[in-house]
Amino acid sequence: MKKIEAIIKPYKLSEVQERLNEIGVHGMTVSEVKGYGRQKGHTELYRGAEYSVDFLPKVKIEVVTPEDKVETTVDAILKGAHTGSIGDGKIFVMPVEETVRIRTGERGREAV
Amino acid sequence: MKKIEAIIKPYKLSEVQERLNEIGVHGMTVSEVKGYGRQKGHTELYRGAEYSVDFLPKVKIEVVTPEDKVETTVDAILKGAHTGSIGDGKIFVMPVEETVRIRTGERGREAV
Amino acid sequence: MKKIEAIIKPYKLSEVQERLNEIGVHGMTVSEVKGYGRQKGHTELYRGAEYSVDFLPKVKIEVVTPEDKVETTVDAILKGAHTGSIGDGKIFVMPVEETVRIRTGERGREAV
Amino acid sequence: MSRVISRLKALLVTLAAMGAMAGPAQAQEVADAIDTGDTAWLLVSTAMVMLMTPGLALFYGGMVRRKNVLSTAMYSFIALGVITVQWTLFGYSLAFGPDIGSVIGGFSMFGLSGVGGQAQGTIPAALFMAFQMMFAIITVALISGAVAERMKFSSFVVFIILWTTLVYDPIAHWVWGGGWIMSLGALDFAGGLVVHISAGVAALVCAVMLGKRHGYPAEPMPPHNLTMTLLGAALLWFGWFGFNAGSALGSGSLAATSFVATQVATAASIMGWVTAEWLHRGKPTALGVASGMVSGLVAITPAAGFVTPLSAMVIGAVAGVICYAAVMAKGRLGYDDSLDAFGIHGMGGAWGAVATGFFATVAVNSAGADGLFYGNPALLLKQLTSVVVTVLYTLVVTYGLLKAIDAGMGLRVDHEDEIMGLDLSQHGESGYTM
Amino acid sequence: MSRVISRLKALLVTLAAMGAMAGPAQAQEVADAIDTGDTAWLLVSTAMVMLMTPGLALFYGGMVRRKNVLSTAMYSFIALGVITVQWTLFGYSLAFGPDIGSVIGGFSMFGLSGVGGQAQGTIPAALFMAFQMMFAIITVALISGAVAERMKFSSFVVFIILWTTLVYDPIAHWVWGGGWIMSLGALDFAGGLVVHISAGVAALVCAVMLGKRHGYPAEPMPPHNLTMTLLGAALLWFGWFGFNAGSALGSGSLAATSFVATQVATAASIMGWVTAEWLHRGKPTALGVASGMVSGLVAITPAAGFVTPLSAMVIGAVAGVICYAAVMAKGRLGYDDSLDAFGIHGMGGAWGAVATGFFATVAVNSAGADGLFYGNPALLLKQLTSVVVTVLYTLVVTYGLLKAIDAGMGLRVDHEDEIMGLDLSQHGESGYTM
Amino acid sequence: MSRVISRLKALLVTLAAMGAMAGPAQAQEVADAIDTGDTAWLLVSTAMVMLMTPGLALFYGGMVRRKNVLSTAMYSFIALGVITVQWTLFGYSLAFGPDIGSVIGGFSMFGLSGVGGQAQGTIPAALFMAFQMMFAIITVALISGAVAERMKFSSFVVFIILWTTLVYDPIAHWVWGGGWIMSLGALDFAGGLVVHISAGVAALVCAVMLGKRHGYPAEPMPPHNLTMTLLGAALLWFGWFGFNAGSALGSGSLAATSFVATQVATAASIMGWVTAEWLHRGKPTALGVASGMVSGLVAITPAAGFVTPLSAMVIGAVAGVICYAAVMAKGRLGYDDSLDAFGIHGMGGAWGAVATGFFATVAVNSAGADGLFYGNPALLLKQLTSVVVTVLYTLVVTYGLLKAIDAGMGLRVDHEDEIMGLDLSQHGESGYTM
Ligand SMILES: Nc1ncnc2c1ncn2[C@@H]1O[C@H](COP(=O)(O)OP(=O)(O)O)[C@@H](O)[C@H]1O
Ligand SMILES: Nc1ncnc2c1ncn2[C@@H]1O[C@H](COP(=O)(O)OP(=O)(O)O)[C@@H](O)[C@H]1O
Ligand SMILES: Nc1ncnc2c1ncn2[C@@H]1O[C@H](COP(=O)(O)OP(=O)(O)O)[C@@H](O)[C@H]1O
Repeated sequence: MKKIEAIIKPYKLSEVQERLNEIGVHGMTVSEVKGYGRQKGHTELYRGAEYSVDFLPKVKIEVVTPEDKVETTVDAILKGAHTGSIGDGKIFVMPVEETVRIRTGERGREAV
Repeated sequence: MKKIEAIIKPYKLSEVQERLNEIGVHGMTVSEVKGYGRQKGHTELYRGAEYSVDFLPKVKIEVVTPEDKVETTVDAILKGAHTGSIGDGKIFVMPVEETVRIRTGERGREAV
Repeated sequence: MKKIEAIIKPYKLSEVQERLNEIGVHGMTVSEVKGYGRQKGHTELYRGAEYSVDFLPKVKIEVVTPEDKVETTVDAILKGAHTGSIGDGKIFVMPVEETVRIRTGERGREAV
Repeated sequence: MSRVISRLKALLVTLAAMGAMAGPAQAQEVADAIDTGDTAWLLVSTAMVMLMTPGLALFYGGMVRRKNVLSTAMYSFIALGVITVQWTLFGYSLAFGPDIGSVIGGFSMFGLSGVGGQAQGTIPAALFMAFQMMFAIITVALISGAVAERMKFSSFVVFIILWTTLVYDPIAHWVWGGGWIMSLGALDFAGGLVVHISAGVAALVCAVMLGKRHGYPAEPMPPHNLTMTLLGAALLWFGWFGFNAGSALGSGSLAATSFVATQVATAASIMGWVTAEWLHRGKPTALGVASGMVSGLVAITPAAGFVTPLSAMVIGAVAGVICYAAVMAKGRLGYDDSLDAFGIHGMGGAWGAVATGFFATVAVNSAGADGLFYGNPALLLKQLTSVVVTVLYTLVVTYGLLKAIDAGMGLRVDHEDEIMGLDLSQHGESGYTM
Repeated sequence: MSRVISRLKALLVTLAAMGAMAGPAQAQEVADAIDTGDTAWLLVSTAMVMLMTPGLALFYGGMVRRKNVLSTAMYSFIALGVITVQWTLFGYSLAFGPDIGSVIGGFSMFGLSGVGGQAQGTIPAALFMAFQMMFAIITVALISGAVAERMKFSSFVVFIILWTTLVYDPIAHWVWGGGWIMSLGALDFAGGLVVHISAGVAALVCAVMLGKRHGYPAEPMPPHNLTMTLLGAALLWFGWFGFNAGSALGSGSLAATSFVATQVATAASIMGWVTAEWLHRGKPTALGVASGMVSGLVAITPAAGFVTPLSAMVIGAVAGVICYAAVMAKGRLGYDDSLDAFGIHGMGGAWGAVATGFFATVAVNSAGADGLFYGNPALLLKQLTSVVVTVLYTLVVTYGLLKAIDAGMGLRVDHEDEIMGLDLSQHGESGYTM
Repeated sequence: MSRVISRLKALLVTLAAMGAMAGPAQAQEVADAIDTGDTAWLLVSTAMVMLMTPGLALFYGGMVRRKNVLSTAMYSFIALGVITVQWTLFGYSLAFGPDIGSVIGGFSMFGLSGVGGQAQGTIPAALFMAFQMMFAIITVALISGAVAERMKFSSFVVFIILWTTLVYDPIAHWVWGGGWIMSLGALDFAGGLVVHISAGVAALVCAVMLGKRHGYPAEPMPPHNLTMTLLGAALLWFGWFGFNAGSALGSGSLAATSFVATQVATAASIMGWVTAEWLHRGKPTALGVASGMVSGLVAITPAAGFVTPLSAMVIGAVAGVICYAAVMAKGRLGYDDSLDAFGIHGMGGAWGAVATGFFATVAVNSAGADGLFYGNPALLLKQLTSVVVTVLYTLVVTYGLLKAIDAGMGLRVDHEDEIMGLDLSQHGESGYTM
């Protein structure tokens, strides 16, 4: 099993979700994160003092999936999240050694 | 070393924490996430417009632990988080190659 | 490629960020988490009822980086996050099998 | 009490006029003419008391868990809708209509018939009605503190309609509308009995009959937003000037002295509560300040128009300590009054009603009476009688009502819905989408 | 309407005085002397109406997405700055200066020249001016509900200066300043036409001309903080007592009956809206309570001083249902009025203006008129005429203004800036840094 | 100033009465009889000024970091408790008791002895006392802006008791209670000297003596919740109408013109601040609107009852720019006045006091004086004198007090506690549990 982590622009989440649904991925976990990278941040002003904010709001998606579905999953995310402008984000693929469904105790492929 | 990631129902956190304490796990990192899966979401109403909210609040627990404690840890989480109804969540086990305690610089088993 | 995850004290974030910049790491993802460990929590009082809060606010930093930069990255985080008092946090290193930049589709080293 | 006077005065004038064979119209002119200043103060007071109910919604809303913030506020907001309609249709008539047997008003002022712009005392009758309306509204909203996080919204709506009709309206009649407590001569300046004791006791009955919130007390249920609670408490304080000083039913000396008593007692109660918790738990808290504030406001309510500033200070300081102790005791007694509606309104109101029996003095308000400390033990007895009867009546009727509603439609939300939170399950909304 | 009376009265007295060869100074004394009670109520009312604009900022601010909360509030807050200056310099003069051709006041009171502490009716002239100022401010702030989350701040500032000058000031003059609608005899107690219909229609034009928010309606845009919206609604309600009952321009019977009508209609409208959505969608919501509240307040505004409490109850209940339906219809009509400024203020205001033609009765206010239900169809016709002309005039001028501003400086923020949120892009700030 | 008049008037009447051998009782009747309208306005004003302190708690609370929101609010809320008690026991007596050597009142009105419902001017004495009480409360709360995020709660409590007694009470006596500044003839309508300059200067001393917050200025410390700050600013504005127009001590022309001056100056100051930052930094901000608002309110405070609307506009606009500049300068001067209590209240108050010397005119208030622009340079000199002495006195005594408290119990929380946040470390609470 593999875990695919994608860091994307927040407003692209629903599009990515749709794309994943299309290819039969019906489970994922999402969280709000802050990203720092080439995309430059912005400046905030409070009583004339300028603060530069480097961290931008991003959404992290985690999908655990069997090896044979990794490529289609990565592709789906790529299609859903792509805008072509800086800050579109990253996809990382990582090994998962065991998966368990808490409700049933099922393991491996059955669990996700 | 392994990292055990569990996605559970939020109100089960304290029970899981207790179970983990019982088996001697005294360190973990927790975060709020949104989950999407078989458990169906709910509908929200704002001025008569219906929004279906698919993402449900979940809690993610991360425990890094030596290999020999993985099974007991997974079991403890299973016991603490299980309700038997859809949406109980998942447990994933992943390899960790190095661990460091920032305060002391200790590495490996000593670090967690 | 490796993913370096660090759990640190929140107010140390900007220092860690600087240290990472110094060694040429210009991308990372950050999130707010709650940590449970040796550092003891605090007690809250609401109408005379005491609640003990075990989970402390921490910040999680994730940096994906090529193998040859892992050690310098870990060192940079260590320097930036170290205070010497309990609760300074942990660094974990994990394998990453694939990385993709969503904007360009670049993979591997080019992607981060 | 000031109401007692103005009514008595009107009566006397009428009798005198009749004795002198003067036409009633002329007597009316003497007794009742609108004063623009009195009316201005009552217009504002009425608006201020209205604002207390949203203030309460915030005060309570901040104290619950995030998932229940809207449902908690909704109990108060719906009271503004429902009770206004009840009061307009028949509630006012029941409470303030011509007396029937010292027990209740009739239906003769149904739909506010005859309640228009004409003078009643020195203010328009319609304004007196509106001022009283706001009291009825906030009373049922106060009860919601005990049922928060688990009572069905629909059942709450049914409950408050019945409770206002069967508990509030009669008690208001007894105390202010010409009923037996008024005849007895017990003092309740702005609603210690009518509002706080009745609401507090009803809250206790609700808490016991609904049972504990799921997870209570094992699971911590800290307030989700104390800044909201502080804001709500501040709006309550602001509005309470209208509540207490507006109960003078005019602008002048009595309004001013009631205002001062309100301010001093509230401040002293903050100090009382905060000192108690500082000594007891080692830290003064913001929730303690807010709670002490409300405790003091409650306790001074029955007394505001009858006591000196220094007496108000004592009443307030003691209120802060008593209510703190009452809230502490809850843990040991084992019921789950989610937001301490009984501990604060029931206990604070009872203390205030009794304290009036000690501290009242005709030096402050010649239309009042002297209390025990001014050499008159009789008043204390009257105060105690009125408290005991109010407690018992409220207890019995509230219990009966809840039993009936429980049988008919259930009181509590489903277990699943409670865990999900009442905002989503009852109202299909989330308080925050951050 | 009460203004009509006081002005007519002043006129009559002056004429009578002239006829009697008495000096105008003496006549003035009879007609105009400051009453401290009336002044007290108007001072408070003016402050309360001021508070409505920040209340609106919260009401609206809670309904947008988190990234736009400050920019949404800023539309209201900047109106407090900009319109106060406009009104002081020339706006008041245009609206209430000596009439020119039944259409507009002149510039003779530029810079408030001659508007000082002297009596106008029974209150200081400066106070009447300030009370009216608050109406002008909130009217433009209401419009912002339609442009939220996408209109450029600078363009909004320019727009409100021009719109107040070219739309609000003339309509205020027509209805209250001695213009043709006043002469016609149509009734608008506190601003159904002047405030709500004009703002509602302008909002519709803005929504259509700005176009939809990016992502609307596919992307869900739920309110980010409904507790803020509830608080804002509560402040609106509180302030509205000043708005409506203050429009009696004095403290007394008329203020009291307007106050009661306001309270009853608002409560009934809450019940109307909530019942509608409960039946239609299965759940009563907190946003529904807040929306019903504002709908009722809007609808009773033109009628408050002319109707009985039971009529107010009907007007309110119907308002809740009508506004709910109007908001539902928006989806099908396809424009994006972000926060339903048209659905609530336009529709609610129109219903209120028409309802006045049905329910008004001289039994409540002898200076008013009887409506259709009291046997006088003429009033209804006048009401309809005034509504139609106000709608058309507002429509045309608002359209022209927006076209011009669009050509000159653009109406909408850049696409990128809209996605990032207006708080950051327009103001360089975040609402929350939690 | 209006106080000066009413007191002088009372004095003159008494003298005249004595000269004519008329009984003092009769003279009293002429000078002092309660007016219900005046009393109504002062009742409301007092409640509104009370509300300013919670408003300030929100204004300040929104500007700090999340971990310090409650502790920041607590400084204000505890002032409501502590200073009310101080004022009731002896503070009022010190400030307004019979004059001793033009410097201080005595202890003769200890515990409000003799301060009851009897008339003082046209309002009850107890009400005048309560109105003044609210000023004493908010003054110390204002100072907390400079100490936020690091001062020990217990030390703050001790500090405000001493500071009110040794700084506020004397200055209030000098200016309003019959002391030397009153005799001098300097004008301070509603507290430019007494409230804002004294609080602003004390804030500066506190900021310097406490030292910078840990991490300042390297670490960014953006406001955690600007919607809370906006709400707080709005409540301040609302309450300030009571503060300024209530200082007329009655309802009528003077209250109305003060009200208008307050509104116009505030709006102009918003425009001043926002324009300055728009030109200087490229963007108009919500915090700028809130800050400009308060700056204008501060600056018009001493002048409100003496200037025309157009003068108020100039005073406000300049205040916005001056305070913006003062806040900018802080960075260069190197002290850490967390929330700019000095930059806004000290500088704004000083500007207002001086501006009164330029813009005051007897055309607006015959009991005032003409300023420089109306041909009278003497007033400006008096204003400057009063400012300089107030600044110096406050500086010296505040410094001494802080030194003493620092020696006795320390001023600042531990380093660890500061990092953890004062909410947890001082009060054991979290503002939000989301
Ligand atoms: N080395 C990295 N490790 C982890 N996350 C990264 C890394 N580099 C970038 N990111 C994440 O990806 C986001 C986008 O990266 P950025 O460099 O701004 O643009 P792009 O995706 O176009 O290369 C960042 O905001 C950050 O969240
Ligand atoms: N493939 C997946 N990858 C990552 N997280 C998943 C995946 N499938 C489910 N989850 C997480 O597990 C939670 C529970 O899953 P769900 O399918 O609703 O019920 P169950 O756990 O009973 O199978 C989801 O809300 C989501 O957070
Ligand atoms: N076994 C673990 N797995 C995951 N996270 C851990 C583990 N142990 C500790 N942590 C994280 O590290 C933080 C610091 O750990 P703690 O034991 O308090 O102090 P120290 O870092 O000095 O050992 C914790 O708050 C928690 O977030």
